[in-house]
Amino acid sequence: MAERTHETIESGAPDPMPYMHPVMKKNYGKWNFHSHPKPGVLYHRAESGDEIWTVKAGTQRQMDHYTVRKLADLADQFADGYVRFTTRSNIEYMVTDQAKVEPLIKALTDNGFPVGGTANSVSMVAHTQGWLHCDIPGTDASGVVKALMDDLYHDFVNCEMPNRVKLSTSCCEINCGGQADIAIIVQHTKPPKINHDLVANVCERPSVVARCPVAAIRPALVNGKPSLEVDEKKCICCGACFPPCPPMQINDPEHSKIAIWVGGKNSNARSRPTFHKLVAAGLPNNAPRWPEVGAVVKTILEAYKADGRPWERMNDWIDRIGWPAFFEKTGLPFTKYHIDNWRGGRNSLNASAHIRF
Amino acid sequence: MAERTHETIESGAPDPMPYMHPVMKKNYGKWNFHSHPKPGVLYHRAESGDEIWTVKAGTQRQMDHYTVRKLADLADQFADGYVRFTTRSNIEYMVTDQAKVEPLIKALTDNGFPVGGTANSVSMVAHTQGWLHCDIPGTDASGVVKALMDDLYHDFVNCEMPNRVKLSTSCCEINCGGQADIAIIVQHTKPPKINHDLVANVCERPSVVARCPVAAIRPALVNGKPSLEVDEKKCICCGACFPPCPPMQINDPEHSKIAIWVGGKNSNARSRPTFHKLVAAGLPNNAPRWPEVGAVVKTILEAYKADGRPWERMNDWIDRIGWPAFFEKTGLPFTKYHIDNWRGGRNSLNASAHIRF
Amino acid sequence: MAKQMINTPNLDELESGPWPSFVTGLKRLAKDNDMMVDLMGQLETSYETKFGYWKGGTVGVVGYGGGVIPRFTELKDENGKPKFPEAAEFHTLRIQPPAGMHYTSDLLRQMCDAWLETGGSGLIAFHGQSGDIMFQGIKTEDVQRSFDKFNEMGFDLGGAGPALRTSMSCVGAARCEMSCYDEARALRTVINNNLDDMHRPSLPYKFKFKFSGCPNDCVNAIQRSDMATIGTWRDNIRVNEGQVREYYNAKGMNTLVNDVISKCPSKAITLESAAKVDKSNAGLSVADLGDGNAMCIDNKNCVRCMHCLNVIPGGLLPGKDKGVTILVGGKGVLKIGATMGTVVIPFMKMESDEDFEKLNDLARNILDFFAENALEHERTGEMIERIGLVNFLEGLDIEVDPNMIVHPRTNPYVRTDGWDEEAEKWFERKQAAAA
Amino acid sequence: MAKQMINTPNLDELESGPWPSFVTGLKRLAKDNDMMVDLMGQLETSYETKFGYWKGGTVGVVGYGGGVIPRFTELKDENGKPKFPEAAEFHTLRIQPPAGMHYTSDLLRQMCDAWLETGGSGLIAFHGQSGDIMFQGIKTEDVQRSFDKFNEMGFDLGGAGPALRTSMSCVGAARCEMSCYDEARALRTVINNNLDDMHRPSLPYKFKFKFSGCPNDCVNAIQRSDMATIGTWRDNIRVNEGQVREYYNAKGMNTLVNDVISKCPSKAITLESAAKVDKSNAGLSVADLGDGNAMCIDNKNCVRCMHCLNVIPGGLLPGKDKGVTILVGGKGVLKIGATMGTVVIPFMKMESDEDFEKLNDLARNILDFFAENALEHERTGEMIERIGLVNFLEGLDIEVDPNMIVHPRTNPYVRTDGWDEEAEKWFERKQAAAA
Ligand code: SRM
Ligand code: SRM
Ligand code: SRM
Ligand code: SRM
Ligand code: SF4
Ligand code: SF4
Ligand code: SF4
Ligand code: SF4
Ligand code: SF4
Ligand code: SF4
Ligand code: SF4
Ligand code: SF4
Repeated sequence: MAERTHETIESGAPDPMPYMHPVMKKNYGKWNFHSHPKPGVLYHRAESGDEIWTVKAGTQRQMDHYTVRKLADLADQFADGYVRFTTRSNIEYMVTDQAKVEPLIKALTDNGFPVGGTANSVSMVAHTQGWLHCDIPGTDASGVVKALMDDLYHDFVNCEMPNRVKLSTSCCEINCGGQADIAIIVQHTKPPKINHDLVANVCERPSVVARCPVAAIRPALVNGKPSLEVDEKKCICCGACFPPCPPMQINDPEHSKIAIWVGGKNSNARSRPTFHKLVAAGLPNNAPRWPEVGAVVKTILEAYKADGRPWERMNDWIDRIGWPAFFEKTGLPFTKYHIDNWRGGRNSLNASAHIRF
Repeated sequence: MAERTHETIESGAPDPMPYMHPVMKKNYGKWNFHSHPKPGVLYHRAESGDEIWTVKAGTQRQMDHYTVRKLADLADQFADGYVRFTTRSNIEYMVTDQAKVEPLIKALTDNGFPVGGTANSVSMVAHTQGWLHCDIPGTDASGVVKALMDDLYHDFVNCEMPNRVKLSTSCCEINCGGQADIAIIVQHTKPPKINHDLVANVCERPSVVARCPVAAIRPALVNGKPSLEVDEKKCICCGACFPPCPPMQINDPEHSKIAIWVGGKNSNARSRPTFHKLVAAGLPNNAPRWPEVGAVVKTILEAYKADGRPWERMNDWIDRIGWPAFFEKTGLPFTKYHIDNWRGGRNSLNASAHIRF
Repeated sequence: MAKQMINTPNLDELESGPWPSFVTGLKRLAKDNDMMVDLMGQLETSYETKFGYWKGGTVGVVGYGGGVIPRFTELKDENGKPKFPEAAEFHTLRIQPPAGMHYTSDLLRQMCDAWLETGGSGLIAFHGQSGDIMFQGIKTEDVQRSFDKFNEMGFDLGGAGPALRTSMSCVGAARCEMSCYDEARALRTVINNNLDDMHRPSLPYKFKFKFSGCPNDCVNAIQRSDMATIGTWRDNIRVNEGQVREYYNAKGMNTLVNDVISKCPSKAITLESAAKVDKSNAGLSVADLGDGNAMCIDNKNCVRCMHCLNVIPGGLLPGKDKGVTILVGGKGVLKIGATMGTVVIPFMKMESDEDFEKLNDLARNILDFFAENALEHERTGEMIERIGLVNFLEGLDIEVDPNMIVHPRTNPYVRTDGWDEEAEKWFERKQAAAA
Repeated sequence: MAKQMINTPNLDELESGPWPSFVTGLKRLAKDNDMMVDLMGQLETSYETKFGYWKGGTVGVVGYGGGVIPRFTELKDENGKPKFPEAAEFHTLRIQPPAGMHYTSDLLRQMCDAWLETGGSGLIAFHGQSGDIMFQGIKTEDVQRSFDKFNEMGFDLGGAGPALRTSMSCVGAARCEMSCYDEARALRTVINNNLDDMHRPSLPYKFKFKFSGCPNDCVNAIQRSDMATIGTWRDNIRVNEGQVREYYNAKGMNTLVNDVISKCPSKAITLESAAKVDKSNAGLSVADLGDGNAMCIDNKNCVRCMHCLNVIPGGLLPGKDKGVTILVGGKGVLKIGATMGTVVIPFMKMESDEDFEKLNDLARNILDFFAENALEHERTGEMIERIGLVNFLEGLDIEVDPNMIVHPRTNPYVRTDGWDEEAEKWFERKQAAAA
């Protein structure tokens, strides 16, 4: 390492004010109206009467610097040189001159950035790392998201859903992608295969044992060496032992499958926030385009689009029609795996005579 | 024992038909209308056009045979000789001649049987055994119920509540009285006092150990004799060890207190069935009339009566106004004990920003 | 038979007030019954000391292992002699009533007579919380003859201990338009075919059946029984338009909206312009209100909660395709907290002899599964909590159904390598049902 | 700098279709960057074998214990040599963005320059799920100078490992009429006063703060953070009648009823005849609709869910007595299943300097409590599950409040001998509040 000339300043999270559009800065905390003029465009008005139009576009998140520079150039050309990114890796351009909205949309579109993701569209998928960078992934992330967004392009650039749709994907069961209206998550189906030669050197055995949610791991001597042993009857194939102990290989090209979950919601609007629920599993990890996953996601979205009432999020829709109807309308099979057997699972059993026929 | 002349017939649950009012028998399964002409009176009409009036009266449940005979005589005088008892120990007289309704009401009332308990009244308290017969009671049952029903008499013979009100009392935490709109239940507040001299002879130690929900009991040698020991830090004073091991005395004149629970509901009407919730505790076991208990029950009923909307059961009312308002309107204190710390207690925490101010 | 009455200042307090007084009743009995004199003595002591003084024991009748609740006094003097010797034994006979708790006046009097004749105290409770008539207060030596007397009259002991318990059914078909099946028949079918498990306790713990004619659940089956049988229907709510209009005309639009429409838990009821009602929708129950409005019920979305039927009795009635929902696992507070039963059979017809036979088989299978799989002192609710609902269903050969859950699992903690086979089962069932 | 491109038939499939392709981006970079050539080689291999090939390690910058995610290849030939040597090290720098993720075009370009100048791959992710800018692809030897460069520009590393993590706040006050406090200030107050816990990981496990301006929770704070700060208000919903009428005139009565009134979770909104509105009720927000009807919101019963404000933006606005609700314990799926945060502070003003100071103190106290009481690899949600919410509150000297629960306990499994004292505390607080 070359000699350092700089001494670290622990500056933390930077002040956004120097980077914020002046109209947003001026009216900070003083907005009082918004509307959705068209897909991909937001309109906000401040108490002062100041107005701002936001044009929102999708990106690939994992961007080469050429793409970033292109986005910066567009900001200079159309939007006073300011942008922001949303919590879902969409980029937002703020313009104070309504006349610039359409040219900006055109420029973004011409440059391959889909304009949309606002209001009742399907926004960008919450993104994780996958084979590109993570040390434990069962599948890719950027690739899955690209394939999905190609499929869902129409619903990104249009606002035809009953309410916002938030998707996430996660390349292992840890689920860095989070709770979502539809979540696509790796689901392993076989216990880890242990490379006993490596365990002693690589893994801190007590802490691995402690990580297992079902206490299926115990220390053992294998071929005379200290290693670990998994009770395969107990193991639920969650993969939690793999990060602290890479010799406990959980990933498998065949048996690491993909599961689909629906109805997660973080917002407090109407119903309380709620977790997503398992609806489909056993889908193959079919790189490079995961067509089986896309097909199920589209089926669910179509049913929701056709049947949901205005302002019903995915979970609100299902709450209204009931789970039997969800499985009927999507044609997805209902299996014993849908019935929770984890701690507290009793809370999800139907403890009433409320039944739809 | 004298010599038996009879050989047991395992006859089981008797056929009700021989004891059923002929009009009920005739129209069995073919009723199609009911109404509530006045408190204590039901009107039912069958598809055939047959009509029947039911007059309902309260009893002390634990009845001397003179009382039973009196009730039987009234049946002969006014109701063709048929009666039934409800799930809450009220007696019902069925009459086919409307003209008999008022005389019957008068006769019942004159004989000290309050006519009421129908529709939106406070019905008879679900009753248990208490000091009269149970081997583990912390308080009485018949006495508590008598004192309460004296207090609630007006609301038994009138129908002024938003919906039916179902009460229960239980003389120990086991709660034979069941879930109720308002439940009055013994709540012990100190760990059992162990008579170590008796344990070895009386208690099967492993099964006592197994009964404790928090694993607070362990076998121990005390004064050289096999006995049991309670970890008082863990013990939640539930008393579950007392029935299988009477030397583990849980009852205490001072420390066995009374708690009040609200919002239990077994019916599926509107909301799903739900358990009652703790709202007050620490009330003294103040025989012979438990005035402190009656006062709290009345306070709750008054708040419900004043604020509940038609058809709202206790739980529906509280669901609508929220628990903060419940504590406000009743003036009952909210304490740390209301916050569930039992298994799965997390489900009762407010995992949302839904808050009433 | 002329023991002096004991001073009972505490109990006396319970003679005042408008509600019928059990103390007055006890005193009436005590006049010519020494056992009751002493019983009052012990009870008064309890009121003073705030302690109970009974302990259990073993008392029964020939051939039976349960049904009598034995009580021996523990209130003794320094020499170990009972302070109230006449009530030193004060057992209870649990007798099963006619299903639905119907009585003639004669039967009531005969029961009083039988009780007194055979040494009973004269105290009777109609009824215990499980549904027994409780004849309270008899000495060990009199138990057998008292039982024999009742048995001769056609009555039998109920349950106690780790056994099948006495059951309850609501008044139901006898006098209620909500009733969806013959509750009394169901009760008697299930109970009377399993009496061995009632009379000779050898289950892991108690087991209760309860029968309600509709989801109003007037016997609290869902919470207080291991297997709850609750009436319901599959087709459309029946509408008696005249009756609905009568309600509407009497109460008005506001009340209809506030009390009926907006209280439907699944928003299955809507108010429509009568002219615009979708007549092609076979799943719609419609009541034309006569003023251009119509109340419509979307039966696909109705969860059979009963509320609207309750508010407009006779105007809205259960459908004609009736049957029952069966829920398993309700119980009291020991040792995991109270539980509700949960759905294991969403719907089962309950009309023909075969239907009742099927119910009987199911009940027997559940009892057998419980007997074989529950730990000692474990209720069905706890057993299911421990082994998981799916294992319970598989043990009984019952297929999974989304009506068994409120929502699918929210955690990935499950091994799903049999997914495809399980999915196949579903598709086959769907196909079979469609065919 | 002119390594030959590797054949990537699988990745090439991801260049078609309308969505921007990261593969096209990678290829663009690979043209003059050997690391990216080899990165594509490894990634293509993963696509073929369906295996990942990274392992972690220890790479950092002077003085910090976290903030860099080290990646070393495990894809090696028979001799243990990396198959794609130029990408054998491919670390990520996690850099904290300006709160709210605002950028000037210049800043973006400067960041690209800095990244390239200091040996970075040219690949940047805006942003990671926790909110970091992720500069992805750098060798160990370049990490320090790359960081130094960013640090000179005013940027700092984010969190990794058992540490305080990078935070996120919604756009909020900058452009949203729902915003109830200065989210960016709150974020910077809390994060920048606790940087030691971010840069020198020594907590039991990760700890995340997130800040949403209102209960719409646009940063998923409730589920994805250990301490969620969510804006709310205590007084009445503000009504801009003109704006409400504009909505009403455009959409009509049916839509008002179906989309607004009947979707209010606590039925706090009613439609009234304008003439009959109870003007004496200070807790009522009223919008006269101009046609004899009025929409009324009973603010005592409004749970601040945001729904009606969302449907009629500008017409209904948060009140003026604004502040935050604080929830603790949200986290992902390990090891007890995902959890939501639960309310520990129902309301706290967030306007004055002192208010922000109080927030800062609370955050610090919670971090300290977590550091002292959590087990290794235990998140706050798990810790609270283990010790109970009440112990957590007592440790922090926070008083209990019924807004912390959905309902009181349903089981008697608690020792209540301190009832009177606890009740006394409540009465004292109530009295103090009333005084
Ligand atoms: C830009 C962004 C905040 C940011 O700081 O980056 C944002 C901005 C707005 N959100 Fe959001 N939300 C943003 C992420 C979210 C999220 C988090 C997420 O995407 O994972 C949620 C929670 C989702 C969930 O429940 O899991 C979220 C739940 C909402 C809701 C509640 C929707 C509902 O009914 O459940 C509203 C209200 C509404 O739709 O009017 C809302 C409303 C809005 C409004 C209308 C607020 C306003 O008045 O400006 C903004 C409109 C943006 C649009 O594109 O339509 N925003 N919003 C985020 C855009 C993400 C994206 O690019 O898609
Ligand atoms: C007689 C009895 C059944 C029996 O076999 O003995 C009975 C009879 C009727 N019940 Fe019941 N219920 C009886 C116990 C119950 C119970 C169980 C209990 O009391 O513990 C419940 C469940 C309570 C709970 O949720 O915990 C019960 C919940 C209902 C409901 C649902 C109320 C609700 O809105 O939640 C209705 C519907 C209604 O009120 O119209 C109902 C309706 C009725 C009707 C109107 C049914 C009918 O059409 O005849 C009967 C009116 C009786 C009356 O007195 O107003 N009955 N009913 C029971 C009388 C008990 C008593 O003396 O008070
Ligand atoms: C007599 C009765 C109360 C009454 O006065 O009505 C009663 C009385 C007793 N119950 Fe009960 N239970 C009675 C109905 C109930 C009910 C209600 C029901 O059956 O619908 C329940 C709640 C439902 C349930 O089954 O869980 C009930 C839940 C219990 C429990 C807790 C069971 C549990 O799993 O949580 C016990 C404790 C035990 O069995 O170990 C219990 C135990 C007892 C014992 C045997 C106490 C003991 O362990 O020694 C009591 C005998 C009292 C006596 O001297 O007669 N009793 N018990 C009821 C039975 C009368 C009858 O046969 O009709
Ligand atoms: C990079 C990122 C995904 C992404 O592409 O955006 C990510 C990537 C990883 N996460 Fe994550 N998590 C990322 C946001 C999240 C989130 C979302 C959030 O922060 O809002 C969650 C859910 C919320 C939460 O905190 O629970 C999340 C829950 C986890 C967990 C599960 C924690 C739990 O308590 O359940 C782990 C496992 C662990 O920490 O042991 C984990 C672990 C990991 C590790 C470190 C895998 C490991 O254990 O080796 C991944 C490193 C990948 C890499 O090579 O960079 N990651 N992780 C996100 C961080 C980027 C950033 O700094 O901005
Ligand atoms: S979801 Fe799993 S594999 Fe994907 S980035 Fe997160 S920890 Fe890595
Ligand atoms: S995969 Fe999960 S359940 Fe199986 S051994 Fe590893 S940690 Fe335990
Ligand atoms: S509640 Fe307890 S004390 Fe009362 S009868 Fe039941 S078991 Fe006995
Ligand atoms: S009272 Fe309950 S908690 Fe305490 S030792 Fe006995 S069984 Fe255990
Ligand atoms: S449960 Fe239903 S059928 Fe039975 S009495 Fe009650 S309302 Fe009637
Ligand atoms: S019975 Fe059906 S339609 Fe009627 S209120 Fe209940 S769910 Fe609604
Ligand atoms: S959380 Fe609320 S304040 Fe923040 S951006 Fe979303 S809607 Fe606006
Ligand atoms: S913000 Fe309040 S009034 Fe509006 S819908 Fe939500 S709870 Fe109802």
